Amino acid sequence: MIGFMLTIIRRDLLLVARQPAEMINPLVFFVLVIAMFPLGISPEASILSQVAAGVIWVAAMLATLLSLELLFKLDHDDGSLEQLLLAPYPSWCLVLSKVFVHWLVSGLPLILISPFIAMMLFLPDHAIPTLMLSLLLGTPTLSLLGAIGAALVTGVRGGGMLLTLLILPLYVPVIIFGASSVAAAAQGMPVDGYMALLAAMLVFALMITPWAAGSALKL
Amino acid sequence: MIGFMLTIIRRDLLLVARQPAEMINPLVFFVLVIAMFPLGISPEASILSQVAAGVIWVAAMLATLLSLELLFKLDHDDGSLEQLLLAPYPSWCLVLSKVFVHWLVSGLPLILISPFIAMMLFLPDHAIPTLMLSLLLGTPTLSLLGAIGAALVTGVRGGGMLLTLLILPLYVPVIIFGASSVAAAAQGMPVDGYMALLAAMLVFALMITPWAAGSALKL
Amino acid sequence: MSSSSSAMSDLFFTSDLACERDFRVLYSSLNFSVKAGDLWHIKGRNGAGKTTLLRQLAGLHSVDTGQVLYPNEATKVIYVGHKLGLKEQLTAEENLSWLAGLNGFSTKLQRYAALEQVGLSGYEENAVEQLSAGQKRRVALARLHLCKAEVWLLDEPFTSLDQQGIVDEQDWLNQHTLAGGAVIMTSHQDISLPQVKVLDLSLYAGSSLGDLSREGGSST
Amino acid sequence: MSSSSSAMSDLFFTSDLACERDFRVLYSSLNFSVKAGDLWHIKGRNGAGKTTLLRQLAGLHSVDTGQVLYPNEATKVIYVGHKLGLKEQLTAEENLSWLAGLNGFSTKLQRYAALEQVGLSGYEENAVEQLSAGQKRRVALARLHLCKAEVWLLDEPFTSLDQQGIVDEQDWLNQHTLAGGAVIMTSHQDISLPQVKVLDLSLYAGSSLGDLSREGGSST
Amino acid sequence: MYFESFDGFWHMAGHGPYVWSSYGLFVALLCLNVWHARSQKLKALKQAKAFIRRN
Amino acid sequence: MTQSIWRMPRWFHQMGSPKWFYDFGGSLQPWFAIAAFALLTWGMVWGLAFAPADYQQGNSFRIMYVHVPAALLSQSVFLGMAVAGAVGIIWKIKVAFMVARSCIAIGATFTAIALLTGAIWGKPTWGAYWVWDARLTSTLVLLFLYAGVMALNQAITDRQIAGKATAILAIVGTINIPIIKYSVEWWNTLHQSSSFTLTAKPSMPADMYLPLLLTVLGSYCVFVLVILIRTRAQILQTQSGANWLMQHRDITGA
Ligand code: HEM
Ligand SMILES: Nc1ncnc2c1ncn2[C@@H]1O[C@H](COP(=O)(O)OP(=O)(O)OP(=O)(O)O)[C@@H](O)[C@H]1O
Ligand SMILES: Nc1ncnc2c1ncn2[C@@H]1O[C@H](COP(=O)(O)OP(=O)(O)OP(=O)(O)O)[C@@H](O)[C@H]1O
Ligand SMILES: [Mg+2]
Ligand SMILES: [Mg+2]
Repeated sequence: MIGFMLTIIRRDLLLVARQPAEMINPLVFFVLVIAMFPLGISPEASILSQVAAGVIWVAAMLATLLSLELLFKLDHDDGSLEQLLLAPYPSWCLVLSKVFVHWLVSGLPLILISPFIAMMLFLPDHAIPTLMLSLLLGTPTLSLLGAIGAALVTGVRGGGMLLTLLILPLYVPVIIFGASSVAAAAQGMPVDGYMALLAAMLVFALMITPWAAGSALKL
Repeated sequence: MIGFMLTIIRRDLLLVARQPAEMINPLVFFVLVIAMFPLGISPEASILSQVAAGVIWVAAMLATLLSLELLFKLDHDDGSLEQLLLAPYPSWCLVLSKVFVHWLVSGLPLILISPFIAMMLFLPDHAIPTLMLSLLLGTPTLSLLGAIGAALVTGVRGGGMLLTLLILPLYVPVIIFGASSVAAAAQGMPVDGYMALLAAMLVFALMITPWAAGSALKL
Repeated sequence: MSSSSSAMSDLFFTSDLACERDFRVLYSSLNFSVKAGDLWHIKGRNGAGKTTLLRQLAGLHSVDTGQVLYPNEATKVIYVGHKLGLKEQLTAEENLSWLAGLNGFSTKLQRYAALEQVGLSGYEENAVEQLSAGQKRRVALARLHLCKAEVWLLDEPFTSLDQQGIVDEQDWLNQHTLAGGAVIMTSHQDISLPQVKVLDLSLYAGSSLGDLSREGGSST
Repeated sequence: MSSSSSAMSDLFFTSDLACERDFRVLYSSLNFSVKAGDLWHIKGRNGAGKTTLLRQLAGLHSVDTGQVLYPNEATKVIYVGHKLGLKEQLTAEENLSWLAGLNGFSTKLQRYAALEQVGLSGYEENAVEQLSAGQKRRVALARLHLCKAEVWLLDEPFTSLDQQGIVDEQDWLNQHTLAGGAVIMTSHQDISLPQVKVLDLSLYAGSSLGDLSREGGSST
Repeated sequence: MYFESFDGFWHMAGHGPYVWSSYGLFVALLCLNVWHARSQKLKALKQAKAFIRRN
Repeated sequence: MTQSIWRMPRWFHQMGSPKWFYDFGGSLQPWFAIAAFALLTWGMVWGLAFAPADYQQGNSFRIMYVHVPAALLSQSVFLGMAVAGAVGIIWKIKVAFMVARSCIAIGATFTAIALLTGAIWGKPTWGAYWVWDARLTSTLVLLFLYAGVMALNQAITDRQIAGKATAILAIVGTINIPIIKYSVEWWNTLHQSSSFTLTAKPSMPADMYLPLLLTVLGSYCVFVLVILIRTRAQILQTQSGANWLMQHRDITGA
């Protein structure tokens, strides 16, 4: 089982290495979308710092969501998903391995770049550790929940938009607590409660996703 | 030539009719993304009405962008793009027909629903006609410019993100003038200048896209 | 066609298997068992249901009526279908590596040897997207030499292969069955091996859904 | 193989056509002309470059060395490749409608007739995604009966067809050439028509990039 | 009857448009749903009958 | 092929048979139609014409008799959909998947009605059609959830696969509904002084709450009615050719 998961992880990392754009793309998307806001709203620090937390979280969510679309789709289209499912191991191993690589490649870079983004949007410096920690707890949840949608739309045409529809409603709590935690930190309020909630949601996603995505893949 | 374009338009509309979700999806994406902002930022009318114009325009841009991804990709994957290109007509006919259907199906519904969205974000009522007019002038430009990117990423894996990178920079002026026009209208200022600029950009896109996307497809 | 009573010596068997798509019964009352050394050639005209049957045997298509049973849970099965399951960006060798990894373990040397067997030496480090249709199929087939699976389910494995390729492949099929494996394959071309048993799907074609509820007995 | 001097009576001809992929020369100094009534069977082992050649003839793959020339600009060409160019969601009839619309005009009656000719009557209103591999290919081939094109470029058109299908198709090829059309096709199976001319790509295989700079003369 | 006149019933002291449009929506959308379901069923019934005729 | 952990009771098995459902549902259908019509007419006429106006909100209060049933049903239907889906997955009952699918359209309709009537009600009471109040927001999210299930259902052409996919999404969605509701409430109270609370008066006079009871019951009847019709339609579609159906008097016309 471990061997099976390692095989998948190795393969997916190799694929990323062969096409590094896949790794950089969500990151640049994240940065670009955020860069649109000062253009569309107003370049003033007073306004931007008010909306910063929300904008960062929404952008992170969109970047995760869009890169999730292909999580299983490419494997489905070339027939390798069939082969993965035929292997004599439970399908949740497959799901967890793929989600892990996805997060490593699309979620982690977001977290690492977030301090710079925060600066661009005039988020107070003392809120940055909270921002990073909340992203660290929140982005795996986004990847996990998103994997359910990705599994459901595998093999369906025009999946990208559909995935959004399926999954965005499920993301609502993560967005709310993620953004609120950062906003609270910016105002110098305690954030322990938020972090506990984000962690609880991560655990919840870890429990539900392997089953839901696993069974969706086998449809 | 007209016959050729009508054939394509009929085919694409038929495809949409066969899968109406494709039409509703950009719309729902638009609404969903916008609904996330109050959650992420704040539910207060005073803040929301300030960011409304920018948020609506950024969401419209994202919705257009993401639905553009598949403009030529699906045709490429099943080989029907080859057949379309082999037909004895210039490739700009193909581009214009496909962009027209795309706008009809994804741009127009956005415009029609925008008054409701504006209400939810507490945009002043008197800014709504400007919002709709600016979207009417702006979304075709977005579709046209996006088609260039869509043509370039045809046949490339993981196109969605790549497309964003290519095209977002081109969208910047549209976003700026579109959002500014609405913001100006909200403050009761004249918007003729903005509209003229948006119209000029539309003409520019109409001139450049058929050639650029047409040649990109033949690569 | 053996009855299901001799079940325990079989690699697998079907009992009253049936399939219906879009209100048309493709086949019904299909009872056949596959033993070590069998080489089944499934025939039938376009749309007869060959692909569907193979996918049911592999467990990739849901079985609603009847059963497919593998008495020994550990029986290893390889399925190579219309879609080859290769990652286009990876090289031939890397593809073999992960495909073999699904069922066990292989060394680089073994993978090179398998690729040589299918006539692809020199192409080991080429990305699969740079291979021709026939070469891709050969990569997919190389897996058969690498994983020690008892049952091979092959859907039109001769597609895109040149004539030498087809001859070679029949040789592999022969060796596999002689070594105690079993092959179930579809093809519109004839197979020139003595041990071939033909399963003609047209003999099991049903006409209406009503048939599915009947017990036993094959319809014509 | 005629020289390019008889050009004006040809439907099209190549002059010194060559192709190189990944620093390997697939073929070079390819001079052949296609006249009305010709049926060319392009042969070669897997990876020889058959698909690449057909795509060069169709104008879908860039020609860097040599030329492909259609003396008459209005010559109509149909290319059916590995990818069939069908929209899976649309029905067989709707697909034919737009495909035929690219080159002219067709009535619903004609489309039904074309589908009947390829043995798909009864499947006209089925979405293509619900058809089997062979049935899909038949839909793509139905186009040949609908559009009046002089030149047919067919890449392995027998793939997935059952035996009756292959016999039927050879019949169509025969009729098309007798009626003054031309067919250039690849296949690993033999064609049992008297007028077949074989183009064996292995005779034009170059060995190294250097060959491309040489003028004329085919290397072995 | 709570209202004195029909006019009073119609205007509901200025809240008429709100109340009537709400009730209208409720009735209209539910009827639409039942109607759609029924038409769906009639279609299926017709198809099933056609199936018998074909066989 | 996995064995169910839970044994299925006998009557359950029977209910899973399309034939049984088709016949029994058919005999129930007219009763629900009559009940729905009677209860709703009675309740709505009572609510519109006879119930007293609210001392604070005046006549706009009458919207409650359609708003509250719709809001209640929007949630019940989603729960029903998830339960049906779970039953289908656990016991592999095809009819359960069909029931789950039948829930989508009617549930989305009730949600839309709740939102629209709520928005209309908001104008005279709050002076705005929309505010980002917790309950409103979570109803909006519920509508999105329905939209997702609906879109997924449309996108998958194979009926059986669509049924299972719907079930999975409905289950995941249902588990999430309380989380969404809680988080939204929490979010809103954090930012906004609770200026707008939905007025729930426990001590309503009977004249005020009895019509509500009637419309709520009537709405449930509409729900069941639509489920019966749609599920029976799906049975007709998927069982074409089955012997029992071919000899059924609905089809032979006898
Ligand atoms: C778009 C706006 C609105 C939405 C989405 C909405 C949604 C809801 C929901 C979800 C419920 C809960 C039903 C339950 O589970 O008990 C509800 C109940 C209720 N709503 Fe609304 N509502 C809206 C506007 C309004 C307005 C403007 C009023 C009146 C001022 C109102 C008055 C009530 C009352 C009296 C109840 C029943 C009491 C209760 O169960 O708490 N609603 N609404
Ligand atoms: N995208 C590509 N990039 C580089 N080389 C390629 C590419 N596609 C094909 N080739 C190489 O070109 C050669 C010819 O390929 P082609 O598909 O034309 O062969 P073919 O004769 O059609 O073979 P088959 O009988 O297997 O279909 C092959 O050796 C292949 O490795
Ligand atoms: N997704 C689908 N939905 C409904 N029907 C389908 C679907 N796929 C295939 N069918 C139908 O099932 C039948 C059997 O298809 P299958 O692919 O098994 O045939 P096959 O014997 O493999 O044919 P071929 O020789 O052409 O490959 C066909 O008649 C086809 O129309
Ligand atoms: Mg097949
Ligand atoms: Mg080829």
